[in-house]
Amino acid sequence: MDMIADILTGFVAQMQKPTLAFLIGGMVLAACGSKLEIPEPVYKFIVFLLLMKVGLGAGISVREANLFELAVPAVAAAMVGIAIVLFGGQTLARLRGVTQMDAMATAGLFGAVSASTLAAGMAMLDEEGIAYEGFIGALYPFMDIAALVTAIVLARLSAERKAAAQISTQPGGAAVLAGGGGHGAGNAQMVRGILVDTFRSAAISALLLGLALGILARPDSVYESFYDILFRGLLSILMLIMGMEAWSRLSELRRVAHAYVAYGLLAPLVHGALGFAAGLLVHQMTGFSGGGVVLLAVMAASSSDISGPPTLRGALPEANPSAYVGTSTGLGTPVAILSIPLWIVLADMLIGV
Amino acid sequence: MDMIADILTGFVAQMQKPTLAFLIGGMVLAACGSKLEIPEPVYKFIVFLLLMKVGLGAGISVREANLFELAVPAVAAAMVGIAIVLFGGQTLARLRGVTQMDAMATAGLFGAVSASTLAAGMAMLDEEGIAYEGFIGALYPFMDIAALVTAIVLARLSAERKAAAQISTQPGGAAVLAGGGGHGAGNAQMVRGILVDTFRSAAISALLLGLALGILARPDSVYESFYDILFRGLLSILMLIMGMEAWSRLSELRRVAHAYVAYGLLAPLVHGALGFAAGLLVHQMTGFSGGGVVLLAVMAASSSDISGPPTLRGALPEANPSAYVGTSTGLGTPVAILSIPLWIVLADMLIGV
Amino acid sequence: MDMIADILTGFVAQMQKPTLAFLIGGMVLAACGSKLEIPEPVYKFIVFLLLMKVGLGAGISVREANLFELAVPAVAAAMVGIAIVLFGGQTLARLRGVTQMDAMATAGLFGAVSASTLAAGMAMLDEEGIAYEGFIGALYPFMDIAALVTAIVLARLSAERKAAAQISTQPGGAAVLAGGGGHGAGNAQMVRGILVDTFRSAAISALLLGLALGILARPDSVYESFYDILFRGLLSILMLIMGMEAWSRLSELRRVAHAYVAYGLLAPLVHGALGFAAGLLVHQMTGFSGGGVVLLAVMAASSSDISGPPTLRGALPEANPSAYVGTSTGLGTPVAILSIPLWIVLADMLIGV
Amino acid sequence: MYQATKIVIITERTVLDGVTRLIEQGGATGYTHVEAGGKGSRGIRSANRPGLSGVMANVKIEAIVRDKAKAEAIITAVSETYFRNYSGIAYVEPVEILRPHKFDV
Amino acid sequence: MYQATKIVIITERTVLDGVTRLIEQGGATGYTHVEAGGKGSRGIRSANRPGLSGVMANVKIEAIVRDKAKAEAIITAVSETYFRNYSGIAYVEPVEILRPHKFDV
Amino acid sequence: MYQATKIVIITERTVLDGVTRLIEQGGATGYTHVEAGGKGSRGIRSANRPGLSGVMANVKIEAIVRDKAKAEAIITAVSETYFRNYSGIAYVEPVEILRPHKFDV
Ligand SMILES: Nc1ncnc2c1ncn2[C@@H]1O[C@H](COP(=O)(O)O)[C@@H](O)[C@H]1O
Ligand SMILES: Nc1ncnc2c1ncn2[C@@H]1O[C@H](COP(=O)(O)O)[C@@H](O)[C@H]1O
Ligand SMILES: Nc1ncnc2c1ncn2[C@@H]1O[C@H](COP(=O)(O)O)[C@@H](O)[C@H]1O
Ligand code: NA
Ligand code: NA
Ligand code: NA
Repeated sequence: MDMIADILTGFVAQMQKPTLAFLIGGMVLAACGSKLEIPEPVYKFIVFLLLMKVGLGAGISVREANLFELAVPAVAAAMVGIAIVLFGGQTLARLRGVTQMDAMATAGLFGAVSASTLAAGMAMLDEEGIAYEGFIGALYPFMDIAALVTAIVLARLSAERKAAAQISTQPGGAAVLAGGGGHGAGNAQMVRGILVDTFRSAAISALLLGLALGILARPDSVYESFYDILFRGLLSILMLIMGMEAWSRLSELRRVAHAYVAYGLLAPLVHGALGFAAGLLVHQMTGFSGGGVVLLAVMAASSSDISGPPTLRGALPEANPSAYVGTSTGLGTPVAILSIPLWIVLADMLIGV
Repeated sequence: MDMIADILTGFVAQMQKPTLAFLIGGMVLAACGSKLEIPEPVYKFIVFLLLMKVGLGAGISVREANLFELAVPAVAAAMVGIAIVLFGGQTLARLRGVTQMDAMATAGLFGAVSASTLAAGMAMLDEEGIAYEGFIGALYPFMDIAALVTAIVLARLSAERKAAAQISTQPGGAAVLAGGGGHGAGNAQMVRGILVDTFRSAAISALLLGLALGILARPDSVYESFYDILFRGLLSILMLIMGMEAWSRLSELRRVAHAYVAYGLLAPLVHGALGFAAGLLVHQMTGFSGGGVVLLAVMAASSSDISGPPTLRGALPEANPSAYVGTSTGLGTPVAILSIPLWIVLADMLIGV
Repeated sequence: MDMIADILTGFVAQMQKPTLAFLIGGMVLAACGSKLEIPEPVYKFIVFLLLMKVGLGAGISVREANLFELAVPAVAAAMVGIAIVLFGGQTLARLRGVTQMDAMATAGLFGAVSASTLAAGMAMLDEEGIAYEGFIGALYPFMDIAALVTAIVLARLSAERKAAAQISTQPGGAAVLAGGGGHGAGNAQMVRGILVDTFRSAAISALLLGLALGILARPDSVYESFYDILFRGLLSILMLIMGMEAWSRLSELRRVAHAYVAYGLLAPLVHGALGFAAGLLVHQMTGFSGGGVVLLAVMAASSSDISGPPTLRGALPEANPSAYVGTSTGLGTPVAILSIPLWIVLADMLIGV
Repeated sequence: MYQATKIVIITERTVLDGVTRLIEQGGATGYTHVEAGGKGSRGIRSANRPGLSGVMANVKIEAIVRDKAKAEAIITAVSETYFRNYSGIAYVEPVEILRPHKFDV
Repeated sequence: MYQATKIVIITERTVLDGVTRLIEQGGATGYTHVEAGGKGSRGIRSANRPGLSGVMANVKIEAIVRDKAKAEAIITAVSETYFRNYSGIAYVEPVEILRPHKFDV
Repeated sequence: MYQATKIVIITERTVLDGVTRLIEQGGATGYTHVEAGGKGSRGIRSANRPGLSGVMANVKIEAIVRDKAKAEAIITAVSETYFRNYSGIAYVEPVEILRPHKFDV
């Protein structure tokens, strides 16, 4: 009982923290039909600045980190990304009204990572004065890319299997693949194509740029005097946008199966728990901090909102974007952000932060 | 004589203050035909940040304010907004070449409030080190909404009276109402529709969001480390934009009656005096600060530049936007901003600041 | 040998400095095909803020500067601008595949000044703690305008001479001048038209606005608390954009003569040396600082990237923009930025900084 | 290829929602709109610098309907509802489409 | 003035590159595109608020070709390649051009 | 419905003012323009990423005139004045309008 009371008290106090309050504020605005708009170029720029801040910060820390302390959580992050996709693809595809293709696309998006949610997690740890490894941002691409590649490869393979089955039964049929072209030219080449696309996406390339500059150049002064200073304020605006966006995407879900609503509400919690468990393991092995465990859970709970959707739209054109974008942006992201305090309280209780 | 000299000296010194200097700089640039442009998305974002700063600041202060100290100036603000519309509608509609509809739309815009002008007033008081009530921003919606609703309701009622008169004299005529539809369905419903529209407008909803977050959440740290810090700099850019905009809207006035020029030049001073007087009254009743009196005058003198025009365009389609937008943006706003020092000097002389 | 080693060591260390590292990062991103984009409105706003910072800073300093110390480098800057155009027009026009018109347009762009490159120079001097005259930004328009006007006048005159020759040999031919119109109406008027166009261009008018406000108003507090603070961070983003832009413009050069590649690579160094020499002269005459000499070299080495191209496109429509924009943005600008450390090392060796 | 009619309406951005409602009520299966600037009897309007309030921006709206009579009914309705108080023009063009079912209600 | 045919394709912005490749392969000498919003069978899409990811934005692509058969071949190819999985419409219009050589490959 | 002619000009954004001046001089009562990207003989131009200087952006300008001869005169004038040195295309299309007085000077 005490534990639940503790969690509840902590939770309520967290809702007043700027990060969550701005998210909720955005949802309320959209629900009231407000005409407030943050222009798209401004939104893109804010996301870019946050990604650079996360990347630069991680890069600067990586310089001093030792390889083992880095490699273990990186492997764990990739594993969690893959596990989410395997598990999500299985569960979701079994539910009524969900095609195999749509299930994999949705699971891919939920396995991938949202930079905004991760940034919100960092800001909330900072507010609480909880320490975490500086290099945490460097784990982002491992989980993100692993999840997207797994989802796309599995979806394409199953589509090819289905097409092959149809060809053998319906003589004369042709397996036409829209758009991308050449997906049949060998799995290695397919994986290579997906990897190239993912690395070129706006979010991953901004993060990797920040990482590279942090490691190779000496951006410490501009990082501290600009990126880090603007971080909290820009994040508050981003939370507002995500709240408005979530509300307006919810309506997309009316046109798809109910299964998506259940998945969008529960998956962030299940995935977060998986990430949390992986974090505890890493904590045992390398002394990974409590804050680090929280952020691994936050990454796992989050679903990609910027780079994931266009990557999936290009690679899995048969999947319905209303289903996966609606589930992820409309439900997954707000649930993931609102559950950040949960992981903080949990980590505090289990290993202290 | 001494008093006039004092006012003049104060005035000249004020022109060198960044806020006014950037406004004048913008007008000079536009007059010289400069191709400098601040992109629209950037402009919208700056306005949003200023509104949030005003709203958050007010919300944080409201938490500690007592109800009476808040309610008295709020009622005064609403009264001033209504008085400006009643008086302005009367005066302007009598002048040559001004229709009843255009008169009400223009008076509505001048009764409403400009966030930029209010922010300029705050910045100038800050520069002078003059204190004002933190909750002042919370008065904005009272004056703004009271003025817009009064203007629209009066204009619609008079249009309906006219239409009714025509129908009774010209049998067979039909009173077609463009756009909105259903304005005839009872006044209560009409007022409700206008209120909903006004609350949903970008400016009012950003301000109310800031207010709500300031009151209900704990945004103090992000307010101080971001919104408040960027305030002065962003305001300087906004003043530049308003100066350029004022100059380029002036040309619209060439196509409308001379009466608008007179109104645009004099109304801000008359309205400001009205607001000042109301402020003095509140000062007597609740000990409202001299800075607060100045800001009430500034709000009254200002005319709405962002949310007002589209609200009026939607609710009063028969009114000519060149007339009301030209008068307000081209003349009203620069005059209101340039006269801020006047209220400061006056307040200093009359009640000390 | 020691000198070369010194230069090399200094050079390598400089590449790690944020300014250059972000430029190189941008080029690498574009080369990898990254889809990262900084939206155009954001880019325009960043350039505006940098120009205001340079202008305001110069204006504030000009207030205290004495006329002689200001006039000598201003004359030198204008002379350097003119010399670059005369020399460049001669050299380039002689090379294979380069028309007289294209040569003058390209030389005009390289004679003109890039605000971003100048800002990068200032940031790098700041990083090194090297002092320079605060009014340096005021020299920008002298070099920039002198170069553009010289290039356009010479190109127009030579085009008219050619047209006149054709008319006298081909009776019946008509000298049609596209667009601008009235170029034949006397050289004085032509120069006046070009000057007006240049002063109205976005970059020059933002810089002059900053200068005027710095001299006439009292923007010191907003300069320090906003423009100056954001300077370094915004510059880092601008360098990223310029790097991406440079790479993507390089491809334009494939369609024009090889001569442009040679010019784009070498001209910044030759022009920088010319500016450096002029700076040394000014140093002898007025005690101009070592940092000032460096910045004169940087301005000379730079080529205009914002206002120059549209001005030239309007005034010299016959010139091929792929040639001059490609050469300047694709090669000239990155070479000029990357060679900034060279001038710092040189100045340190020759006169101490 | 099948005959169809394209309706084009250029008007103030503030009435975009109202106009598209009329288009849908008129039986079109969809519509497309782009931001526009322009000049007409009521002066210059701009998509890029619509003034601080956005009241001076234009939008160009297009809809394809199979039936020409329907097209005329829609632009007549738009004209009557909006063009007395809002600036704007409307016209129709013949087009040929590939997949007629896309445009049948 | 010379007869020619204008192809118009309105589809998801994410496939702009693929569609223009088909247009060029089909023998057009160029194309023009503008950002667009709209509504069709797959719901509202917007150029201004395409959602955080941009997946919900439209683009309108036009290309002029001299030969009507070529035009039909291009929009048929675009339809077959994209319109099963991506939302979009395509149509052609007759136009008259001034400088025919601009549109000959 | 009344017959009229729509002129379309796609060219460099830098000459928008000059082209619209020719359109007005040619007797059109108005015009509409939208930002555009595209590709032609002079390479790719983009409305969104026109390069730092904006020199590489396109604009699409439309004007409706009642008289076809007038339309041809306008695009001939635009072609002759600009298309030697600036990239661009121009064409005309037949349209039907509702309120003919809007298009009479
Ligand atoms: N003749 C025309 N050709 C093309 N567009 C026009 C024409 N006349 C008006 N327009 C467009 O319609 C808008 C409103 O026109 P108006 O109602 O005449 O002010 C203008 O801003 C233009 O965008
Ligand atoms: N009848 C129509 N008229 C004009 N544009 C349409 C029409 N139907 C669809 N569109 C456009 O094509 C896009 C895709 O349509 P759809 O594939 O039906 O979702 C829509 O977003 C609209 O921009
Ligand atoms: N065949 C075409 N169809 C449609 N638009 C074209 C075509 N050719 C050229 N354009 C447009 O006209 C612009 C200039 O063309 P150009 O002068 O050939 O470089 C291009 O950027 C395109 O936007
Ligand atoms: Na995840
Ligand atoms: Na007012
Ligand atoms: Na130069």
